[in-house]
Amino acid sequence: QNLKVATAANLQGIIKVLGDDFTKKTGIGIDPIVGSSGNLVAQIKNGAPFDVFLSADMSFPKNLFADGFTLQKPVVYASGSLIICSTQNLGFENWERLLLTGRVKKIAIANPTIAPYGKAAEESLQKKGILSEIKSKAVYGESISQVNTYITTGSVDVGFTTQALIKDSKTTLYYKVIDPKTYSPIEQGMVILKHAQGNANAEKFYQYILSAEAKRIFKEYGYYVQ
Amino acid sequence: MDLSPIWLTLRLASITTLLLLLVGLPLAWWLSKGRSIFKIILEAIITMPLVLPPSVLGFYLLIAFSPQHGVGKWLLNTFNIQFVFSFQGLVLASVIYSMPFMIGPIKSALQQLPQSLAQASYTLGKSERETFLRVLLPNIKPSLLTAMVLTFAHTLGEFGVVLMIGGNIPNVTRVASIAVYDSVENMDYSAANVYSLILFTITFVMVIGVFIFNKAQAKSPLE
Amino acid sequence: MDLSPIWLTLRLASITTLLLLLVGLPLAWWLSKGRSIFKIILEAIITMPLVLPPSVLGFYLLIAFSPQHGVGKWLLNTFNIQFVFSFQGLVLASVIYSMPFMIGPIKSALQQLPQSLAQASYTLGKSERETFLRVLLPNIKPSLLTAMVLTFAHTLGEFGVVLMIGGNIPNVTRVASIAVYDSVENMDYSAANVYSLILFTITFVMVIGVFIFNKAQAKSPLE
Amino acid sequence: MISINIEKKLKAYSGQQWLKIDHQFADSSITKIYGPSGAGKTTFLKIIAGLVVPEKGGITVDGVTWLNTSSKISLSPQKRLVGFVFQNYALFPNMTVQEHLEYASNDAQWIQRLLKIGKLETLSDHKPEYLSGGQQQRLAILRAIAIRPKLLLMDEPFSALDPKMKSALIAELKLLFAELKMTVLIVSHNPQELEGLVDGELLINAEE
Amino acid sequence: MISINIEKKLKAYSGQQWLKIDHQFADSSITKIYGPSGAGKTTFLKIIAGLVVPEKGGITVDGVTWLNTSSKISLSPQKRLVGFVFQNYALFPNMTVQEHLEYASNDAQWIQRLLKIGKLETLSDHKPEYLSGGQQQRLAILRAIAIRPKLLLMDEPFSALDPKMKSALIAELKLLFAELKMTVLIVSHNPQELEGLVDGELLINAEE
Ligand SMILES: Nc1ncnc2c1ncn2[C@@H]1O[C@H](COP(=O)(O)OP(=O)(O)OP(=O)(O)O)[C@@H](O)[C@H]1O
Ligand SMILES: Nc1ncnc2c1ncn2[C@@H]1O[C@H](COP(=O)(O)OP(=O)(O)OP(=O)(O)O)[C@@H](O)[C@H]1O
Ligand code: MOO
Ligand SMILES: [Mg+2]
Ligand SMILES: [Mg+2]
Repeated sequence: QNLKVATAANLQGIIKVLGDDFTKKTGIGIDPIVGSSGNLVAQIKNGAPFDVFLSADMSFPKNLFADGFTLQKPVVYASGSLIICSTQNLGFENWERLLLTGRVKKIAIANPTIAPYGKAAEESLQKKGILSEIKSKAVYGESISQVNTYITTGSVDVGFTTQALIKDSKTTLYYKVIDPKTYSPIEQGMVILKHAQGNANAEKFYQYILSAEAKRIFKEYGYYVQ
Repeated sequence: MDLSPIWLTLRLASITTLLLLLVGLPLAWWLSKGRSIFKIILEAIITMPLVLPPSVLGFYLLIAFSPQHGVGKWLLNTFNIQFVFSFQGLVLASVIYSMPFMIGPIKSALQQLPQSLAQASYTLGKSERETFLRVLLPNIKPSLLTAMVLTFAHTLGEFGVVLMIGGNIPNVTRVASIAVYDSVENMDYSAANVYSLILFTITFVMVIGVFIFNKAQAKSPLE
Repeated sequence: MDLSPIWLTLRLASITTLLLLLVGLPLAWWLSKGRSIFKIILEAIITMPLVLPPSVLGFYLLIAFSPQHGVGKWLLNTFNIQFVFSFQGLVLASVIYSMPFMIGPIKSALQQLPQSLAQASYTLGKSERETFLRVLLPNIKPSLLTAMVLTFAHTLGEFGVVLMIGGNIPNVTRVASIAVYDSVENMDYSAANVYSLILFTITFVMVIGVFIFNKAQAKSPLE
Repeated sequence: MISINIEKKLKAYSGQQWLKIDHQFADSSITKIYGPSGAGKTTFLKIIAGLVVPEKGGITVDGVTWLNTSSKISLSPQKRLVGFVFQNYALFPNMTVQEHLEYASNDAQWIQRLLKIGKLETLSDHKPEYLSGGQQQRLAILRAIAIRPKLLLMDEPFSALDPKMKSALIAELKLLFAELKMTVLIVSHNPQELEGLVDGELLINAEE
Repeated sequence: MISINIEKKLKAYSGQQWLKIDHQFADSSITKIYGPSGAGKTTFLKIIAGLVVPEKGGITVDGVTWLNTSSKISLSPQKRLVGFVFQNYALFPNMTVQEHLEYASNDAQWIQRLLKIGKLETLSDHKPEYLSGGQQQRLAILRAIAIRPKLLLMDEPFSALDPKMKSALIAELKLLFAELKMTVLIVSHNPQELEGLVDGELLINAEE
C-alpha cells in the first residue's frame, strides 16, 4: 500500500522528484494528492485517508494539530522563495518602477487571503510603497499553480510566484528573486496525520523530508532550508 | 500515459446515466402530470444542484457524508458504506448533480404531447406505466436522447464536486477531469491535451452516433 | 459582507441567457430542420464544451485569448478588446459553455412538432422567420422555459472556467461561485453558507416563478 | 343494458350550457347519436369511456356501477375497457399499422382479419404520418375493435371515407358487431350513411 | 386559368403507384375532386400549394409559372399564397380563434364577418383544444379564406359538420367565392353535399 501524501500545489513539480528519490532509497511507494492547502485541509477534516500533509504554510497544519487530526506538532520543512517572473525580457533590475509603467498591464498575484505566496507578494509591494498604485493591474490566482499558468501562457505580463517554477517550466522565463527581507518568511509545515497511526512508513517519509538529501532537492528548486 | 482516469470516468458517466434513467424517467413523468404546488417545489429542489457552484455542492456533500459525524458516521457504522473518497460517493454526487439534465428536457417534452395519446391508450386497457413506456416515451425520443447525451457529457466533464469529495485517489476517484486539471497545474500541457482529446473524441463519436441513429428514425417529408 | 459578487453573478447569468436566446434560438431552429452531415458535426461541436472539464475549457480559452499572441493579440490591437480578466471574457466563456443547454431542449422539441403547423403557416404567406416566432416557438414554451432555466442556473453555478480566465478581480470577474470557493478555502464556512444560501434562494424563487407562470398557461382537461 | 343519467357543464359559448342525458341502451343495440356541432356529442362519449367526469349523474352497465357521482364511484378507463374511435383518430405516431393492432391485441389471426376488413393489409408497416386521411380513420376503427369491447363508441368514424369504401366497411362491421354482440354508439352527421345499420337514435342538444 | 400537368410517385401500397394529373381549371370555377381513399387527392392539393414537389410536371397560373420541374422552377408556398384547408385542420394550438384570423389578416371588419359566417363569434377566445370537432373544422376554413386567396384548396372541409350547419355555411361560402372571384378546389367524399355549389368535377385515381 502506497503512502498517501497530501501535497500543497506549489510542490506539484518537486514532489515527484522527492517521491522517486524516497522510493529508490526505501522501496516505499507514495501517491501524492495535489491540491490547494485549504482544500486538502477540508478533505482531511472530513475523513480523507491521507497519511502525511505537506502544506504551503504553517497555519493550516497548526489548525489540524489544534483540532487533533495529527500525530504531532507541525514542523517547518522548507521556506518558499518569492520571485517576480515573466515570459518577456522586461528587465527586472528595478522591478518596482517597471510595474508602474505602461509596459505592464496585468500582474498575477496569488489570492493573498488564501495563498501564502500572495500574502508575501503584497507585503513586499507594500514595503516598496506601490501596492495601491498597482492594485488596478492585479489579477488573482486561486493558488500558486494558477498564477504559474497565467505567467507561462502569457496571459499576464508579470507575476509573483515561487522560484520552483523556474525549474519546472519548459519555456524560457525571465525572473528576479525578491529580497526575502521585504516579506515575512513563507514557512511551509508538515504533519503526520491520524490516518497513519502505527504506519512506520509515514514516519520514514517524514524523516526523509527533513533529511539532508531532501534539503538538497528543495534548495535546487529554490526553497530556503535551514 | 496513465489511461485509468479515462476508464474510471467512462464507468462513472455510464453508471450515472443509467441510474438517472431509472430514477429520472418515472420522476419526469410524474412531474409532467398535473401540477400541485408540492410538485413545483420538488422540481425547484431538483433544479438546485445546477445553480450551486460544483465546489460548493461538493463541500456540502463532504460535510453531510463525513464519517466523523451524523449521517456519514451512521452509514459507516451500520452498512460500512463510505460516500466520501469512494467511487460510490462519486456516483451519488453525479446523480444529484446531473438530475436536472435528465428530468428537464423529458418533462417538458411530455407536457407538449397531446393528451389524446394517453387517453387512447387507456381505453385500450393499458396501465399508466405501459402507456408511458410504449406510447409516450417513444414519441419524445429526440428529447430523451438529448437528455441522455446532456447527462452523460455533463458527468464526463464534472470536476468541482469530484475535486471536493473525491480526494484524487488513483483508480478510485481520480477521474479524467481531475487528471487533466493536474496536468495543467503541473504545466504538463501535452498530457492535458491528450486527456482532453480522448474525452473530446469519445463524446464526439457518441454524439454523432446518437444523431445518426436519430436521423435513421427521423420523419421524412412526403417527397 | 460583500454582496457585489452576487450582483455580478446575476448580471453575468442574465446577459448570457439573453445572448444565448438570440444566438441559440435561430441555431436550434436551423439544426432542427433536416439533417445534413454538416449539421450533425456542428451539433456535436456545440455539445463539446459540456464534456470538457470547465477548468480545461478555461485553460484553452486562456491560451486562445492571451494578449501576447495570436487571436488575443489581434483583438487587443485592433479593437482594444481583451477577453482574459474582463467581464466580456466571462460572458464569452459562459455563452460557449452554456450553449448546449439552450440548444438541446429547444431543438428536440422543435423536431417533435408536427410538420403541418409550419406548412399551414407558409400557406398563409408567412415567412419562415415569422412562422418560427409566432407558431413554432409558442408551441414549445415548456421546453423553451426549461432551456432558459437550465442556461441561467448553469451560468450562476459556473466556476471552473471563471476560475481560469477571470482572475478574481472584485466587481469585474469575482463572481459568487469564486467568492464561495475562497471562503471555503479560508475555512470561513459561514460566509460560504451565506453566499450559497443567497444563490439558492434566488434560483429557488426564479424556478418556482417560472413554473407558476407555466402552470397558469398549462392546458387544463375538459373538466 | 346500459343506463346513463348525467349532467355536465359545458364551458363553451359565452353563456353556460348543460349537457343533460338520460337514456338507456339495450344490449347489442346500435344507436346513432346526432345533434348540432358543439352540442356535446364527443363529451358524452368521453364521459361513458371514463375520460371526462360529469358534475352529476351515474352510469350502470349490466348491473355494474361505472360511475356514481354521489357515492364518488368512478371506474378508470382501463376497467371500463370500451372501444373508442376518436374524432381526431389519436393514432400513435411511433407505431406502424401492424404495431397499433398488436398493441391492442395478441391474437395474430384476429389482427389479420381486421387488416383485411380495413383494407390496410398492404400498408401494415406504415406509420400514421404516411397514411392518407381515410387510411388513418380506418386504422382508428380497427384499433378500437381490436380489443373486442362489449361497448364500442365511435365518434364520426366514417367522415373521411369515400362512399364505396364506406358501404363495404359498414357491411363488414355489421357482421362483426353481431358476431361479438357489441353494443355500439355512433356519432354521425350524415343522415344516410348509417341506414340499415342502426336500430335506434339519440339526439343531443345542449340546454341553456 | 390554372394549368396543371404533373406526375408524382406514391410510395403507398406494396407496389408503386403514380399520381398523374393533366387538367385545367377555369378562373372562378369551383371543382369537386373525388376518388378512392389513398388515391392521392391530398397529395395533389399539396403539390399545387407548393408543400410537396412532384417528380415531373408543371403548374401555370394566369400565365405565371409556379412549377416547372424541367427548368427547376418552384415557387415557395408563401409566393403561391393559396388558401389551404388541411384535412386534419393543422390549427395552431397556441392561438385562440380570434388570433388565428388575426395571424392571417389585419382587417378587423373582415375577421368579424368571417367569425359570423363560421358561427364562431362566441368562441373567439377559445384555443383549438377547447373546440369541438366541427368548430375546429370551421376555424380551419375561415383561416384559409382570411387571406383572400385567388385560389382556395379545401381538403374534406365539411366532414365534421351537421347537415344544417353545413348547408348554411355552404350558402354563405358560395356568395363569398363569387364576391372574391376565387377559384376553388374541394376534395369531398360525399356525393350530395356539394350539389349546386360546384361547376366541375375531377376524379383522381392512382395508376399502377
Ligand atoms: N377541453 C374542453 N374544455 C372545455 N370546453 C370544451 C372542451 N372541448 C370542447 N369544449 C366545448 O364543449 C362543447 C361540446 O363539445 P363537444 O366536442 O362535445 O361537441 P360535439 O357535439 O362533439 O361537436 P362536433 O360535432 O362539432 O364534434 C363545445 O361547445 C366546446 O366548445
Ligand atoms: N408523407 C407521405 N409519404 C409517403 N407516402 C404517403 C405520405 N402520405 C401519404 N402517403 C401515401 O400516398 C397515398 C396518397 O395519399 P393521399 O393522402 O394523397 O390520399 P387521399 O387521396 O387524400 O386519401 P384520403 O381520401 O384517404 O384522404 C396514400 O396511399 C398514402 O399511403
Ligand atoms: O496550497 Mo498553495 O501551494 O497555497 O496553492
Ligand atoms: Mg365532436
Ligand atoms: Mg386525403
